[in-house]
Amino acid sequence: MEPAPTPPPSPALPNALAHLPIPFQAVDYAAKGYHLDATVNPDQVVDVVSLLDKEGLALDTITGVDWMAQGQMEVVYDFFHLSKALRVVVRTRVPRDNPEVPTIQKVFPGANWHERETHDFFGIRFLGHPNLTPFLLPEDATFHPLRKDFVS
Amino acid sequence: MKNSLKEIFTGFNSLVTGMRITLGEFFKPIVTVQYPHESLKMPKRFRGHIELVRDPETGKAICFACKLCERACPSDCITVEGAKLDGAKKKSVTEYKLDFTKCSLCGSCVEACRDNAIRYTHQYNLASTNREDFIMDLFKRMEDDAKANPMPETPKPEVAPQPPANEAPKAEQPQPAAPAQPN
Amino acid sequence: MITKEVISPPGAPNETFVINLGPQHPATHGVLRVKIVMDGEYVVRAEPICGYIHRMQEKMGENRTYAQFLPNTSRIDYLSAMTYTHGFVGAVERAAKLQVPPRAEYIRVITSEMNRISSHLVWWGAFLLDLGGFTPLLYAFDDREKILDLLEAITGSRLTYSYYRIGGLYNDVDDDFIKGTREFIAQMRPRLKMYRSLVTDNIILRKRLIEIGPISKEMCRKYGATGPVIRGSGIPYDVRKVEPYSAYPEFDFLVPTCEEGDSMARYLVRMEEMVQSLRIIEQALDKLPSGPVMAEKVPRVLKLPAGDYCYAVEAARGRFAVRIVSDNKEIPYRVKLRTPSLSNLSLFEEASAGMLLPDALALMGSLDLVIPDIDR
Amino acid sequence: MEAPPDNAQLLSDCSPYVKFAKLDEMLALGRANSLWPLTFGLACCAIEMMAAGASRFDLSRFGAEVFRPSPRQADLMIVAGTINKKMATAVKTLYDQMPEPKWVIAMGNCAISGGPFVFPGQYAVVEGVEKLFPVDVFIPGCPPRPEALIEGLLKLEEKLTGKRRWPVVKSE
Repeated sequence: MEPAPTPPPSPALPNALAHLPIPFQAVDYAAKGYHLDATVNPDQVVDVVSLLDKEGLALDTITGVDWMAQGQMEVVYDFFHLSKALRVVVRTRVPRDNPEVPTIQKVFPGANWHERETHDFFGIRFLGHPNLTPFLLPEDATFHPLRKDFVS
Repeated sequence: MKNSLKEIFTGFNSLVTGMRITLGEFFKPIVTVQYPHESLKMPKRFRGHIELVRDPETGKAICFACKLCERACPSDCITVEGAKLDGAKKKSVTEYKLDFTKCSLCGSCVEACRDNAIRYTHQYNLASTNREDFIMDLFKRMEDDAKANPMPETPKPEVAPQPPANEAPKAEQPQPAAPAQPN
Repeated sequence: MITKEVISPPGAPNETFVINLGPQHPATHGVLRVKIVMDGEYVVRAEPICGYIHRMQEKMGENRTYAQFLPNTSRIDYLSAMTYTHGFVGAVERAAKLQVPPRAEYIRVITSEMNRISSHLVWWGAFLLDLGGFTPLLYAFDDREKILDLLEAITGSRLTYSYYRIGGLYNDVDDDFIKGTREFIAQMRPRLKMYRSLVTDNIILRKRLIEIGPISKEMCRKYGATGPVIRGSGIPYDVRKVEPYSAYPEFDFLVPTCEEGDSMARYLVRMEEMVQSLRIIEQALDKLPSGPVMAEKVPRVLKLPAGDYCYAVEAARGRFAVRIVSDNKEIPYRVKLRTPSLSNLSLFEEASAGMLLPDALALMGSLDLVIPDIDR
Repeated sequence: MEAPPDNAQLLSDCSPYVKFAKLDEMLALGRANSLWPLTFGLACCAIEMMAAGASRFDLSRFGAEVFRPSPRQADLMIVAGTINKKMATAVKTLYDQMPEPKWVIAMGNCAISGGPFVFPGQYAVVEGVEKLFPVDVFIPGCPPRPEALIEGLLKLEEKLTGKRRWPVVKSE
């Protein structure tokens, strides 16, 4: 087995994805830890993620944040590039009383578990998900522990 | 045909190599520590449960119940109570309970303490048939120790971060120490 | 090679049954449960069921201060506790704009790499135990004890170190540690050669692993698999190179990859990684700067400015990323832990379809799972 | 003809060579020195349990190295790690499946009380394995060192036979 030549560390590329029709904002990597940040509407998520998929990015994780004061739930999608230092964050906000986002499971099959976990913790429903059952919580769990108003 | 002959040869070779290594290990010194007969020496920084430190001059506890450790503890396992004794300027500790069954041995309490009033013990082999044994009254423990030997030895200075130059060049790795005393 | 057609030719009646593996099963390395639909000896569909060791790590992040969360980070993946603590303190330091002294960064690299070796050794022993060989476990744990002794001498604990602090280290290392580490490197190199001739070259192991459980590049990308899994599929992705952090840019090391993508490739990648880790440790010991190990002016009460902050490290199992969302309070608003084992296991359902059951278990072992790392 | 020696005399004469014991005591000694633990690792402590079984600490010196994957063949359950509510039913089933007589060692703070994972309002962790079934020996630590696990086995032997055959190690 020959160790492959390692790729030279490429500089941060704020405009690497500038040709895509996604409202990206460049972020200072040293301060935040990611390069590009985009906030989109929930119904645009699948299209945006498909574009990123074509660019060869890999799915890092999906998570939620409960902004109780604003009455909103935020769904955060993280992506990383396999050879460049390029981290992309896509966010979307949904109303807290009816949190529904389309699933990206068809684009990235790996999203399946991340979406189930986010559903566990926040109760965010991923429309079109084939198996949105409790993942980390017990099979019969109906509570969402990472909601800010959760009491056990 | 040629392939299977080659496989038989490689298989035989693997067998011989394995046997050779096993034989080589056979003549190496034993690595097992015969635990109850001998035991490893814990390194100086070993984190066992905490205990109260006594002032080498007065023989009393250094702790004056400022409760910094209680607040720093992530698992709420420390309860400290203090009272002002007659004629004393500062408070002094009257009760120090450690619920060791919740402790994660993270060391936040020892680092939070500004007066080095608590330190780690080297208790590494605790086991009991009774759970209550590990809800410890450290104040009573210290009092008992005070009765046994009224003046403590000078405490080991191993709490704050220090440059390596100050460190005594003493072997810190656990090594089989002298055989334990048979009961 | 025995294919499915030999045992159940097309047209034969299709009879499937379900077997339940776990949550207590020696091959699942903990409390993973896998529901497997079988057709004879072949896996039709293997669905991992997680959550049997869910420990509320992310919830705990929201009810304690940044410093109080540190001991938790050692317990997410207890086999590479150092790297996980590194990920968390890295995120906090990035947000608080703390400058960590170079000596601390070097010692972090040394201890992280030692931890990586000890983690790979546990994987090596346990993986071969899965495949039916008991002896390697004894060798692996014997060598691992040497690392644990060294780490225990400086941190005070064998497994859950809590050694890094926000802004530096809990304690400086001493000369004994440096001497002991050099001795360990000298001992470990011939041991790795011995491992090679004892196990890696063994024909039984090769027959069990070569061409078993291939994972393609595309599958890795779609599932977000990282670490030795993606490198075993031929993609040289390593956070230490792609998003360099800490003192890693200052060291010369290779990212081992293997094109095949089978279980043997992942095995070889991990074995080579131990060699590279030894190289990094040696260089770091040679260049170890002097100075303090704690940043100046670390506030006692730490409040991060509002916003979200990410930090990724290369743990023994792959990319570990922390996302902290702060709302300018002492307590984080949200702590997200992106763990490598979860992504690595999520491809198991697709990769294991159509395999023989013992081969599927070999594939699972080659993913190197730590279950609390999945469940958190 | 010489009178036959009395029993007491006979016993003391041969005591260096022969040991007499009640059957119960022999059974207890046999049980205590051939414990077959269940292969059952939950979390961090399981690694220390493996380390205790490996070459350096070597549980087989106490006859306890035969880790059985099936609860039907085991008589000792070492609960090494956190039990959460999803796992609790499985743990209880395993315990029920073990044949009598059986013993339980709670290794580590999580198994004793939920350990560092207990906080007000927690939703997932069972606060101590004692809530599920009785425990014989508690070993605190996070995780305990392998010596502590050995000490726990010796404590169990003490509980079974009523006395300790091994020296007591005092940590400084």
